[in-house]
Amino acid sequence: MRAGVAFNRSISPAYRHLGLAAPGFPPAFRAGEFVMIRPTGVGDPFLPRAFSIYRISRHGDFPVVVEILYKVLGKGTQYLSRMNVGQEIEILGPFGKAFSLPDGPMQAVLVAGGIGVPPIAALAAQIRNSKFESRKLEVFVGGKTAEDILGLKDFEEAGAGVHITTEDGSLGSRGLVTDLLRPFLLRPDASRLTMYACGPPGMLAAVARLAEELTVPCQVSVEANMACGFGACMGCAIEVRAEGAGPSYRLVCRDGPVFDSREIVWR
Amino acid sequence: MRAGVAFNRSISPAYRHLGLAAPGFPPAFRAGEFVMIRPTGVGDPFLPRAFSIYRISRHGDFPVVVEILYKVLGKGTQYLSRMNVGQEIEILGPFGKAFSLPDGPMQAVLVAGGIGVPPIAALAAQIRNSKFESRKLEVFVGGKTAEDILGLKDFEEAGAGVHITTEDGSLGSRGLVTDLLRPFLLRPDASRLTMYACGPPGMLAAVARLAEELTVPCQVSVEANMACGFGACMGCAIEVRAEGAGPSYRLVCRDGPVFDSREIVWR
Amino acid sequence: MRNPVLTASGTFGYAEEFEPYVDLNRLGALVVKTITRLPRAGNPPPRVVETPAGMLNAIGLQNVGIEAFIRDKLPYLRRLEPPLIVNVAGESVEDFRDLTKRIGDQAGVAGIELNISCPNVAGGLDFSTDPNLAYRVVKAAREATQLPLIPKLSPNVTDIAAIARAVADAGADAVSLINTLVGMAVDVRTRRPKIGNVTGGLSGPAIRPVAVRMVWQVARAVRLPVIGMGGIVTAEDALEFLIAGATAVAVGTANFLDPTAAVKVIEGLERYCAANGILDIRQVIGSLEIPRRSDQ
Amino acid sequence: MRNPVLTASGTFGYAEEFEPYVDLNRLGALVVKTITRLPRAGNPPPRVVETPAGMLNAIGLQNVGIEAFIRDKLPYLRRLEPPLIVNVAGESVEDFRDLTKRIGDQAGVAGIELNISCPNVAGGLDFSTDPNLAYRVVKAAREATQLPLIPKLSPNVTDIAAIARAVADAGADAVSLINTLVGMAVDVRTRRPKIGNVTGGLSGPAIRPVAVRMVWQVARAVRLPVIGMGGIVTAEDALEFLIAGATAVAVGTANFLDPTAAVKVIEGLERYCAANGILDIRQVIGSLEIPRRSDQ
Ligand SMILES: Cc1cc2nc3c(=O)[nH]c(=O)nc-3n(C[C@H](O)[C@H](O)[C@H](O)COP(=O)(O)OP(=O)(O)OC[C@H]3O[C@@H](n4cnc5c(N)ncnc54)[C@H](O)[C@@H]3O)c2cc1C
Ligand SMILES: Cc1cc2nc3c(=O)[nH]c(=O)nc-3n(C[C@H](O)[C@H](O)[C@H](O)COP(=O)(O)OP(=O)(O)OC[C@H]3O[C@@H](n4cnc5c(N)ncnc54)[C@H](O)[C@@H]3O)c2cc1C
Ligand SMILES: Cc1cc2nc3c(=O)[nH]c(=O)nc-3n(C[C@H](O)[C@H](O)[C@H](O)COP(=O)(O)O)c2cc1C
Ligand SMILES: Cc1cc2nc3c(=O)[nH]c(=O)nc-3n(C[C@H](O)[C@H](O)[C@H](O)COP(=O)(O)O)c2cc1C
Ligand code: FES
Ligand code: FES
Repeated sequence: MRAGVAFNRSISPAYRHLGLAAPGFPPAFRAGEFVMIRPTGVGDPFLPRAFSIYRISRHGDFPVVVEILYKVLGKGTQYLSRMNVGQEIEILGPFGKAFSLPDGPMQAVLVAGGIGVPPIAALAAQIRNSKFESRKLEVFVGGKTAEDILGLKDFEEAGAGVHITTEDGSLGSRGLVTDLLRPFLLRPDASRLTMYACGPPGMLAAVARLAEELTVPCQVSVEANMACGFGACMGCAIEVRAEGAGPSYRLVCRDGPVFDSREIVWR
Repeated sequence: MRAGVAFNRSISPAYRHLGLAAPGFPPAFRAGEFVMIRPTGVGDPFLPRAFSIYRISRHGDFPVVVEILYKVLGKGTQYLSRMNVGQEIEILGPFGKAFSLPDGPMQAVLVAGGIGVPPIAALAAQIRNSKFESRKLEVFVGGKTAEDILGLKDFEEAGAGVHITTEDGSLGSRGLVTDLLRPFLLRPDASRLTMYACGPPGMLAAVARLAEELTVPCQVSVEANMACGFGACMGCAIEVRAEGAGPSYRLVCRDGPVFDSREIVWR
Repeated sequence: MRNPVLTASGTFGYAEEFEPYVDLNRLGALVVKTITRLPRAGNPPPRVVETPAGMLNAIGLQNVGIEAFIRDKLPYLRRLEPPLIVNVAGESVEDFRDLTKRIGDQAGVAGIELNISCPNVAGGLDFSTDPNLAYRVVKAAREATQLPLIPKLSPNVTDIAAIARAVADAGADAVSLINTLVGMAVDVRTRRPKIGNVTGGLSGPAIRPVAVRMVWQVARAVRLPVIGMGGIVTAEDALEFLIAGATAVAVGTANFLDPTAAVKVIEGLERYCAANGILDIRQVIGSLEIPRRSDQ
Repeated sequence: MRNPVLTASGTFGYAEEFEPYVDLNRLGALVVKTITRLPRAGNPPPRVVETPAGMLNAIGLQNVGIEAFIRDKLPYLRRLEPPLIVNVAGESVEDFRDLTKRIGDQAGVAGIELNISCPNVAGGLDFSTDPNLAYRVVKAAREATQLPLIPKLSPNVTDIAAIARAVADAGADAVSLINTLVGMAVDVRTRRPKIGNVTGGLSGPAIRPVAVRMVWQVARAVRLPVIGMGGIVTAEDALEFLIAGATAVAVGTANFLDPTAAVKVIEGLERYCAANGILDIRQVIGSLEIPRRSDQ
């Protein structure tokens, strides 16, 4: 569907916040769902790129603005970074399986690394806005440097306890998220927690190992190269544990991007 | 060379006027020379497009602004039409063999059809600005409708007699440029005139026939598909008259785009 | 067929994935993802990667296998209006024969596309790169069914017309082409192939010139209808194939960019006909005009 | 060679066209436009047309012929520092032998590229699509010169490794690949081919995945150095070829977009080496790492 750029602003040297006015887009979403975005026509980049929905809002005259946070890396995000207000773009979605929340009180531990923040920030907001007042929220955010730490305002607004690590120590404590996460999880009631994580593959694998070791239920949102986003190309396979000979795959776009961390074969 | 869009404005429903600030570009040019323009990087369109230099000016803070007039048709010109002020683009040139003027007084008959106007308008300005005060100028401009008639102001400023035809009669007389050109050329001193023409192939062929019939010297600026613009690809061949067996070709970008009309094999 | 626009196998799932986005009944025919005898898990990731104006894929024919297809997918597909063309791939001549027989016996199957050219499974390519093997596969399938048989040809060959003639001789009712070109891309940071399977199949607009050329060659070499595909995104792209001699076209990779791509092609063809006073799109087929030159 | 970046034949004219824009002495080697025995006028226009991320060309080997080349072009080329590789094409085995002999006897020629794969002249393709013919051409040329001989291979074949082995057996010193893929495009307004010659050669980034794959296959099939080309625009593109096994690369179509493209590739390779602690770019050659999977 054709959408127009409502805003596209820098939020740190490498990260940007894009709002796409998409009148026909469903105004509600669940954290973990994503959209596919590409130039109109046959463009360059050729394939659409997946972006987690960060927020859907009203903005000025636009009833439905789909918001994403993105890091300027390669072709697709460089293209996005050059878009001006009013220019047009194609957006499809929402796609994917969202994070699932228990139907009751809970104690959630959110873990986000780098550009894994958007769905986790959306999840924090979703938990805060739910009818269960007693839900508790701790957030662990990690990144290379202070500039890679996004979403702090969102987490505060959600009333979460926030734990920050950066690899260079420029914000929070120096190290990896798991350095703070492990001591936090070493508690008798660990199995009553639920972890939700999104971030780079290395971080997710470490979090999944920790979850397994300490038997904390853990949902992870993973990435894969995607061509379509809606189950048509079978390109976004991820290996999952299965009995029987030979590997078994599931589709990140349709069966995920959120999986139980124990399902995945981590490499 | 990297250039920035200084302005990019609509001058009629289908035509636009683009100014490219290109500091290192040679500030002088001769009418008939052209530039090659393309997106930065590996873009879409992939190949550069040729555009006649309409003018080179100072504009605001920019010492050298290369100006072109273009008609929004396919990929390349649609791309151009979406460029905003300040955005970057690649420009190479100037290329090609310009119109040649006699070194003395002259009576020039300029013929332009549709998007053939830019080099002809440049030529009119060049003739006006030359040291020979006695140079005389008649211009025949044709197009499908009134909207396709460009450059009238330029021709007036050059002190030219202007003769307009449109196919639908919405401006000037109804018909083709050659309908007015033929009676004009039917004069005893015709061979003392020099014709300069640029426009669609059909028009050029008709003008060339007329020139041959009435033995009026005639220079035409022709088009061809181009990949490079500077003689490297040998893609822009045009068939020329030659003795001997088999066809003979010249390169529009290097040997042209301006040719003596008698050189070309018109089809 | 109400119009000459099909979906290319492997790019339209089993159609149901597209139901939320598009009126499936507007399509000329449905061609579904390749089915094999046994279920296949597919290749290790990464399976897809973008390339200039195209993509590489090495899905590895992931599919549920023929029995699950007949049980779980066919009932849905049968209910749709467009003719259903089932695409099958075997690992041997006998495999192709058995698959053809099994699928040909099902109600609601209008035709069988023989994928003798999948580049992403060991041996998959060979059937379509050798005229003799191609002949044997099609011949065996021919003896197993009365349904229209449509071998799908590989572009990774020296002489596509020779392969087309071989399958025509073997009794094919039509041919479809092109499958993907074998390609490869390298991640210069990790120095690893960007595709788990090392090589993959190149598709998308990048390959359209190769596809149009091969369709033109095949349409002149055999009397069979040709289903042309390779890089079709717009009606204009489809027209290139039809003018070059294709009787129908299939939309592939473009479905990923826009699930309504095939329907947009259909609408664009209708507009082209209306604008050019063409009463039946079939008048366009093979209408390529090659200017003669006195001097050539 | 001071660096592994060459210019692809037919995309760099006779070098002099580029002098205004680029310091020619920075190039690894110069490969000039194909020369034939007699002058050739070339094909009727249109000769080039844009395609998605690429272009089609059918220049038809327009050139001044070998004698005029030796007389008018060679003196200039000889004065340049980079080694000069002259590209020749014949219409017969004997032609190739004679051309090789004549050009090999000239001072200032460092190597000869045998264009056995030009798709745009009648018969031009055949030498490179048949291993036997390819063998005979190279063998005949081999007997005519001591200079390095570099046959240029066509991608329009079923088995590129077989052709590479044939020319290796015949005594080639290196191979270069790929030449263009045969393609076609149709103007749907006029219903005519967009190229005067009907079909043309597809080049540019669109074909890079095919080129990288073939270079990888050939580098594993023969012990000869491989000069890789096809769609190289940036240093990253060049690195894909080097990592896949190319000893050197050539920049082709990109020269048309930017006459400094080859020099930019050279500079980019230098930056890549510096950034990754690589002392000699040759360390990159063939460094492709294929992850092993326990389960594959
Ligand atoms: C379900 C899902 C949700 C996602 N959500 C988000 C999101 O919310 N925000 C977001 O920014 N991204 C998100 N991504 C990733 C996104 O889809 C793109 O892969 C990413 O933005 C890079 O795209 P690109 O076109 O800029 O890079 P490409 O050109 O596609 O590059 C391909 C790969 O190379 C890496 N890469 C490219 N250039 C560089 C470089 N210079 N240095 C290091 N690595 C490089 C990229 O990380 C990428 O993985 C998500 C992906 C998935 C699957
Ligand atoms: C020496 C020279 C000077 C030139 N000077 C100028 C100039 O000053 N101004 C200018 O505008 N152009 C000029 N041109 C033409 C220009 O280079 C482009 O060919 C033209 O702008 C169309 O490019 P495009 O990318 O928009 O169309 P493309 O996508 O390249 O289309 C290719 C061809 O199809 C035609 N075409 C495309 N779309 C349509 C359509 N919808 N309807 C009808 N025809 C269509 C175009 O005319 C073009 O010839 C010049 C060309 C040459 C060789
Ligand atoms: C992701 C993907 C999966 C494909 N799977 C199949 C398949 O299972 N069977 C088949 O015959 N062709 C398959 N193809 C090939 C397409 O049907 C088509 O022949 C090819 O992609 C060229 O068309 P396109 O450029 O429009 O995609 C696949 C193509 C892609 C891109
Ligand atoms: C316009 C043009 C002309 C070419 N002429 C020749 C030629 O004369 N001889 C030759 O061996 N290859 C010729 N080639 C092929 C190139 O050398 C190269 O093999 C091919 O274009 C792939 O590389 P690229 O994608 O970087 O252009 C030509 C290519 C183009 C685009
Ligand atoms: S991205 Fe296409 S199936 Fe998941
Ligand atoms: S455009 Fe390349 S030689 Fe003229």
